[in-house]
Amino acid sequence: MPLRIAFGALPYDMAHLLGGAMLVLSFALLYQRRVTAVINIYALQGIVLAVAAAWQGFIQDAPHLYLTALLAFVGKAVVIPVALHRIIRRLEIHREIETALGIFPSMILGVALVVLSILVVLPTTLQAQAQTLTREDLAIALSVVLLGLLMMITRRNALTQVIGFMSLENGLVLAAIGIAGMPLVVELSAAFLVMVAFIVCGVFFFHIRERFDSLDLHHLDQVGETHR
Amino acid sequence: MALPLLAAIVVALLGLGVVGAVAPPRKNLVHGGCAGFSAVGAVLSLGLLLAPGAATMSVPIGLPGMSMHLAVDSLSAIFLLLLFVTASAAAIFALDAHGDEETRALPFFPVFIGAMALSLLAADSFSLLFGFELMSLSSWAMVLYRHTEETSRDAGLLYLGMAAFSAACLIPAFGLLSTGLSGDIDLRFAALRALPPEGWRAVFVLVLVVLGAGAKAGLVPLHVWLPLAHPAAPSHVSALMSGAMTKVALYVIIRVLFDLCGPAQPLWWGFPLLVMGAASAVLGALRANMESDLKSVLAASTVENVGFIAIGIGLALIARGADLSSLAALALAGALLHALTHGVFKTLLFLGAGAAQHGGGSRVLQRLGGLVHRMPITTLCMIVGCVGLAALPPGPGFASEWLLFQAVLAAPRIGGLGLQTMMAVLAALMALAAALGAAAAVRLLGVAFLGRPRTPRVAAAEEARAPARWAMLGLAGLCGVLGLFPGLALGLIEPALRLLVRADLSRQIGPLTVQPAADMPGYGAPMIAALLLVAGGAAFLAIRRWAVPGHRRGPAWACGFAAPPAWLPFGDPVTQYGGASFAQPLRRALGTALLAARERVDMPRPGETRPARFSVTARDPADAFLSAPIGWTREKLVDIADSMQFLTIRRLLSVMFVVLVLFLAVVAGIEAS
Amino acid sequence: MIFFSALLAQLLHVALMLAAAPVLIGAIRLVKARLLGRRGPPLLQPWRDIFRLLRKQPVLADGASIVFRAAPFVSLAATAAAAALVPSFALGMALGPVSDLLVIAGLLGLARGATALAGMDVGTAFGGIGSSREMTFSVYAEPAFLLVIFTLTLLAGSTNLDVIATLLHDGALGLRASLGLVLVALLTVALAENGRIPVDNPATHLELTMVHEAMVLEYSGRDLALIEAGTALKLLVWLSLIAAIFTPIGVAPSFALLAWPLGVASWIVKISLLALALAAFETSIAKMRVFRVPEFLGIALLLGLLAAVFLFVSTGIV
Amino acid sequence: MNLLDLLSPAGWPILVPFLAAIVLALVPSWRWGAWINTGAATLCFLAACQLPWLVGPAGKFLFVDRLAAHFSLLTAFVAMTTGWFSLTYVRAEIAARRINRHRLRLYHAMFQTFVGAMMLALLSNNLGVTWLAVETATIAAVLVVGLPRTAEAVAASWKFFIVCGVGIALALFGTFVLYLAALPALGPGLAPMSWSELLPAAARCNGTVLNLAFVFFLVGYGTKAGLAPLHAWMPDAHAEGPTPVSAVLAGSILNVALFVILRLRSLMATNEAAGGGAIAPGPAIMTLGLLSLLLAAFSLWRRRDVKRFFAFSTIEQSGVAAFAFGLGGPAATFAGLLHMTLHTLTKAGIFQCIGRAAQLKGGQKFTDISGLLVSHRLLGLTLAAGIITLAALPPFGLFASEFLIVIETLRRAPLLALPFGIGIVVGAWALIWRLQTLCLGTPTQDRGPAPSALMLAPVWLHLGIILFLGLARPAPIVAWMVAIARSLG
Repeated sequence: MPLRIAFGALPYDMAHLLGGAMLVLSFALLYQRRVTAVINIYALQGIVLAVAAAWQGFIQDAPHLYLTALLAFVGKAVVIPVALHRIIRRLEIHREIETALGIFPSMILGVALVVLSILVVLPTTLQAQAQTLTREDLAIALSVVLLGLLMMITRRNALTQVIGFMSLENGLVLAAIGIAGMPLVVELSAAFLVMVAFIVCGVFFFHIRERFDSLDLHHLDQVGETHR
Repeated sequence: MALPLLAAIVVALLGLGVVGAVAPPRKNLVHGGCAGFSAVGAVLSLGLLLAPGAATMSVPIGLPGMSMHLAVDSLSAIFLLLLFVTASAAAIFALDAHGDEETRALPFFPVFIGAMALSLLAADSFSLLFGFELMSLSSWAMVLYRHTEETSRDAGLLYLGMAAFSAACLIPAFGLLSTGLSGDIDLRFAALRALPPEGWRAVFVLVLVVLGAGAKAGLVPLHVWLPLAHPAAPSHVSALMSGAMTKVALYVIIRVLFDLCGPAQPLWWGFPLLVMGAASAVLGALRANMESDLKSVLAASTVENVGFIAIGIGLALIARGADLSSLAALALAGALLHALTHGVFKTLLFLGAGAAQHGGGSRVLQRLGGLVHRMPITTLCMIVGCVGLAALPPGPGFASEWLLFQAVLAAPRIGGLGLQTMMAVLAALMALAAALGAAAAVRLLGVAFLGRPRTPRVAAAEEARAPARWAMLGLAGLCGVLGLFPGLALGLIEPALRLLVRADLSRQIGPLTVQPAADMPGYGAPMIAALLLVAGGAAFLAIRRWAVPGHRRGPAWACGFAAPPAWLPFGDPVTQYGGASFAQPLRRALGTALLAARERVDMPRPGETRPARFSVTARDPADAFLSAPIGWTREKLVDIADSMQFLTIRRLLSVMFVVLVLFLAVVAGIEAS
Repeated sequence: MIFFSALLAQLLHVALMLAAAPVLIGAIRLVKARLLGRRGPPLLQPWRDIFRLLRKQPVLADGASIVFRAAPFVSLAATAAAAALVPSFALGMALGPVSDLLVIAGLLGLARGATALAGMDVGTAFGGIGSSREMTFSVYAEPAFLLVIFTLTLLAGSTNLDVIATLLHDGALGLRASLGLVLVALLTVALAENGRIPVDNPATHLELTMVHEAMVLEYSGRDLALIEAGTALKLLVWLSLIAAIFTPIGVAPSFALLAWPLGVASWIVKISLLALALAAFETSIAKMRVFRVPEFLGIALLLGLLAAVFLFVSTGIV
Repeated sequence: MNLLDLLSPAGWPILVPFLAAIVLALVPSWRWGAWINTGAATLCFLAACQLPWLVGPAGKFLFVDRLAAHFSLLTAFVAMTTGWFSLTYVRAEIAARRINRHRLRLYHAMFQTFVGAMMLALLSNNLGVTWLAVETATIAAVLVVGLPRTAEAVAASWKFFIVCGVGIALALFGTFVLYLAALPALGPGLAPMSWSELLPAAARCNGTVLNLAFVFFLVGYGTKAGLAPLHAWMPDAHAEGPTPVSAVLAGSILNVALFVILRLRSLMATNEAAGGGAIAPGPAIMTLGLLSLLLAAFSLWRRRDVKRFFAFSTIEQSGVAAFAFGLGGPAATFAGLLHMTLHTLTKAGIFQCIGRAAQLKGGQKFTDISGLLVSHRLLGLTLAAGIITLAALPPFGLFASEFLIVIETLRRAPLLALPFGIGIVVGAWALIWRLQTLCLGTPTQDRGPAPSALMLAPVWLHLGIILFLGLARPAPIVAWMVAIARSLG
């Protein structure tokens, strides 16, 4: 059974802090203009997520969350960032990020989204008999999800869009680990990671340099395909 | 007993459709079967009319959890009779059908008849609409029998679009009728009757039924498809489409407005039909004078006649709302009688047009002429039909229009200066339409069947063969009976009037006279016919007795034109009046205003060798004010819908994002409130 | 007894109509000639013409069909039937119960239709012109005529001419403004229907201006006799109609045999006066262009409508 | 979680395709592969045939209620006929050198994976597993759609992947929230994620949290169901992929998504009725349904590509079904269910016809295909019958379902009948227009093999079933569907 957690108690404060860090990092992702910096911040977010998962595993006494933490750390803090850096080098992608919406407006929009998340989540979960921690955690997770989605639609570079998607996924994992007693977290997060990996592969395979839609398919011809 | 047999006939007809689809097509089997089954059906429905009574049955198919309910009463029996009589004539005519193209219509013809019978037999809304839509679908397939021609395809598309529109109006109309019921859906008419609609629900039912069934019947302004689609089908099918199918739509109007909606509906219910009917009558008749295609003329005149029937229905609704059941009966009797007679003579005319098309090789008025010499029987039948078209006494159409006029003339009794003035205008419009109809009939006969042949093909036309001839002669005889003894037909209609408006007309209807009221002199068709016969006979005998016998032949007076060249043995065919020239005075006076008709003459300058050309363009007002805006609006909406496609991934995600945020905001809003 | 007197009146009426029709034409021609300062043909000249024509073999045009040959009979028969229904000197004749105004209009329409078809049958331009114009004029005339019927029906409660005439004769309806309007409308319609000036010129010899004459241009011999008789009869029908409705003085009930002579005399006087008026009107006015005719008849239509509205306003049935 | 459930008879329809996928990944010969594929699909259907008799208490892993059995049976049936269709289709594609024979291995394996994943999504008792299965199906479909390796196909599959990826992410978030909502009622553990536990406990769930979950489910699975305005990926994916997959895609993947939405709807509705605080789910579903219907109906008019055209018609019909589900009540749910079932069968048949026609004429643009009725009577007739069905004209069954939906609309939300009617008419008109251009007129030149009667037999089977269901409704089937509708409320 989970511990009783309340304000001022260390477990709560710690979890709260880690969630807040995730949110701040999401804003940082939204704020950054340089691709490499974005990747690094994403890696940082992955590390924070791993720590949060581990901490939740500790306070909920749920050992499978350690596995989630490990998965998050290896996948999101190490493998994917490294892969992305390589892609940048290989494909000679522009280092500057092209935005569809200016940085400042997107920050304002981001703040609005956070407010919306809080307005939606906190009242709806009022009577859920859920712990305050879960509710706060869910609000933060929803913010991270929405910010990730915002990043996907306000950035024009494919790579930043991918990172937006992955940060969205971080929000999902954050939500999952925050809900006490949630089963299947490992399986689901692992499955989702597969999807993320597919997308990263796709970016690499299709030589997507600028936008998601700008697939470079010339090399497909060389495979020896008869083209219609 | 009759009802199960009728149901069996429907099933048998649908089965014949399958036979028709089997290759190689068994043409005579299908058409013969149609004729036979229809004849049996006609006898059965006649029996039902002579010994009135209601019967119901249910068949365990149809909507899930509900059976298909069938019933027949004196109203549906009238229309069944009309349907089966015209269908058997059309089927007999089609025994003589030629060519591969006609066989394309083969599987659909029996289905068409069966579907019409089904919608007439239906006793629940689903069965009715099932039959109605099946009817549209099967006739659509036949409209497309020459689908390699683009005009034919366009007509088919417009036709089915309108059919879809009808369905989209009628299904909600029946839905509204059944919404008053609590609990499970009960679509049976008996249940609908028990709870007639009131208030706005009733208004919507009225609007939807008038639009939905009116579109199928070809009421202005929803008639645009009719002069295109009816002529496009093979002639025996056009005959049924004009003769029977439009009547099925009118049957739906009568069934819903008089029967299912109950008697407690307000007076103004009749006005929409009245206005649409008057517009249809005038516009249809005018168009019948302008069309250049034999079958289009007939189709346009169908619009006119449907208008007359709608006027009768509307007037009956008004009278019923004013509690004048005898007046309502008069108007409805006129409408039903006109439906019957128009069904018969229009079928005859279309069959005749088909024979002319086959014999003369064209159905364009300007390429026919002088068929009377080579096709005397067809011409005779056409003349009989045209007497009906022109509503001249003692022809078939006169009695019904006379009844309608009587109803209009009696309607001012209802009171209210507005209504009275409206009736006066209505009477004038009806007279205008009737006179236009007469002009159209003369034009049709005069240009296509009289005069000199305009092409060598027409000059060598062949008379229709035996089965077709018999079909036409039979219908012509029926026209004669309907014209001479309208009282008999009204006797068949009378039980329906008792059912619908609870009025007893039996004292006003006799075999010899038809009276607008029991103690008033009326129209004695046999008497008039006898009078004509006596006068004509006397003249004939006088001539035989006193005048010189025999005659001589000589060339017609051509006002000093040069003699035609030798290779034109019948004279230059274009020096006679054609369809466009006949209509010219009307086109100039009424056509420019109502149909936006424009004449253009391309006269070469002296010395140029090209021929002078004269062209006429016309546009139906419904085209300009209804179809065009609809098309335009649709294009705009399609533009909008199209802009939602081919989005980039980012845009697509933005849409998702917006939807998500909107939903979340709604949830937040709900929680906050 | 009543029936037999009604039958007798009917027979006498038909005979009278048939005999008088050509005389009427002769009278109009005579008056017109006199008004123009000519001596003019004798009164019975139309009858002579008819007999002369009956003795002549017709020359049929090459393309003429059975329709062409049958049309004169149909046309004459329809007109004669109409003539039998319109009362002249007596009311309540044998055919009174079926003398419906709509039927009369229909019968005249039948006659018109038959002639128009005959005009198209030969296949010449003139026949076509005539038929086309004749049918066109009828399109404008019919609504006006129907409004006249409408007003009369409102007054009498029936479309039966016999009933209407009886009511008017009995003075049950009194004098009304509507009736005046109706009279003008009816006169206009009658002019158009009979092809009189200003709508058509019965005496024209220029094909392009012909309407009715163009239609029957190809007729000759005994066929022409029938046509001429029919035309004359039609004029008489219209004049009798006007007389029966608007001047109901002196008309005898059919059962009162003794009043018949007075009825006949008053009828002759009425028709003569109408013929005189017609002749005077025709000599004082010119034929109008074909495309002006719609306006001319449109006025009749409006008058008819006005009459109906007046009636609604004036009577208590509002 | 007990994976051994899969070995029980109810698990066979899931197991068969997955095993077949593994086998197919190993078999190098494409001819063998095609046969194995067909056989496995048939076997899967046979295994699914027993599902109606397995309805009963839920296992830990699988949950076979009537709804799931119905959808599975339908999916398996379409998969089977599509498998038959695929057999000859790939042969022709290989002959026309449109597809690389080495890729067929991937194609067949992914075909079966796709089918298996869908069956798993339908039969699983666990929301998480359902989600997982949908994700697997998505990935499998993406791989197959991109298979022709044309620029358009790859672009379409990429778009498909990204958009559905985001959609599925949102669905996952919804799953978490749903768990949270059910937590107070069922306590921690697997129970709050099991359909079989959730549905009876609906009234005790936290309604307000359910609302939140519902939003994410609707947007997430709504994307997969092709509901407007989340639909734009769908026409591309349907148009560019190999036709057998289009057929299965069109017929089934959207059903799976609608299935989940439907389950959640009844959860919400129960909770709302019990005063648990949930909002009525109907209006939102109806809005999306109506929007899809209208947008798709108008979009139909400008399409030049046949498959894309029918993809839009799928969106339209999906909208109609969603609209009916949104209306609520047993009658509307029944109508929606009937509509969806019949539409799935129709659309699969139509795509098979179109696949044949495209092979025959060497292109899938409307300008390539014309006059089928003249040149290939059988194919033309079959296609015409299919399109007439789709336009909801009698005698086929869709007329009955749309009829019922309209009637129910008037009883429950009369004002919505107007836009609904407009959408239906505009859509049906466009369908008929295209029917005329495809089947009538002057035939275009043939550039490929004509289908034999045997090849069209699966389509007839579909049409026969639709006709049968449209006219004579056998009492057991009606009772079966009524029971489903009742259980859904």
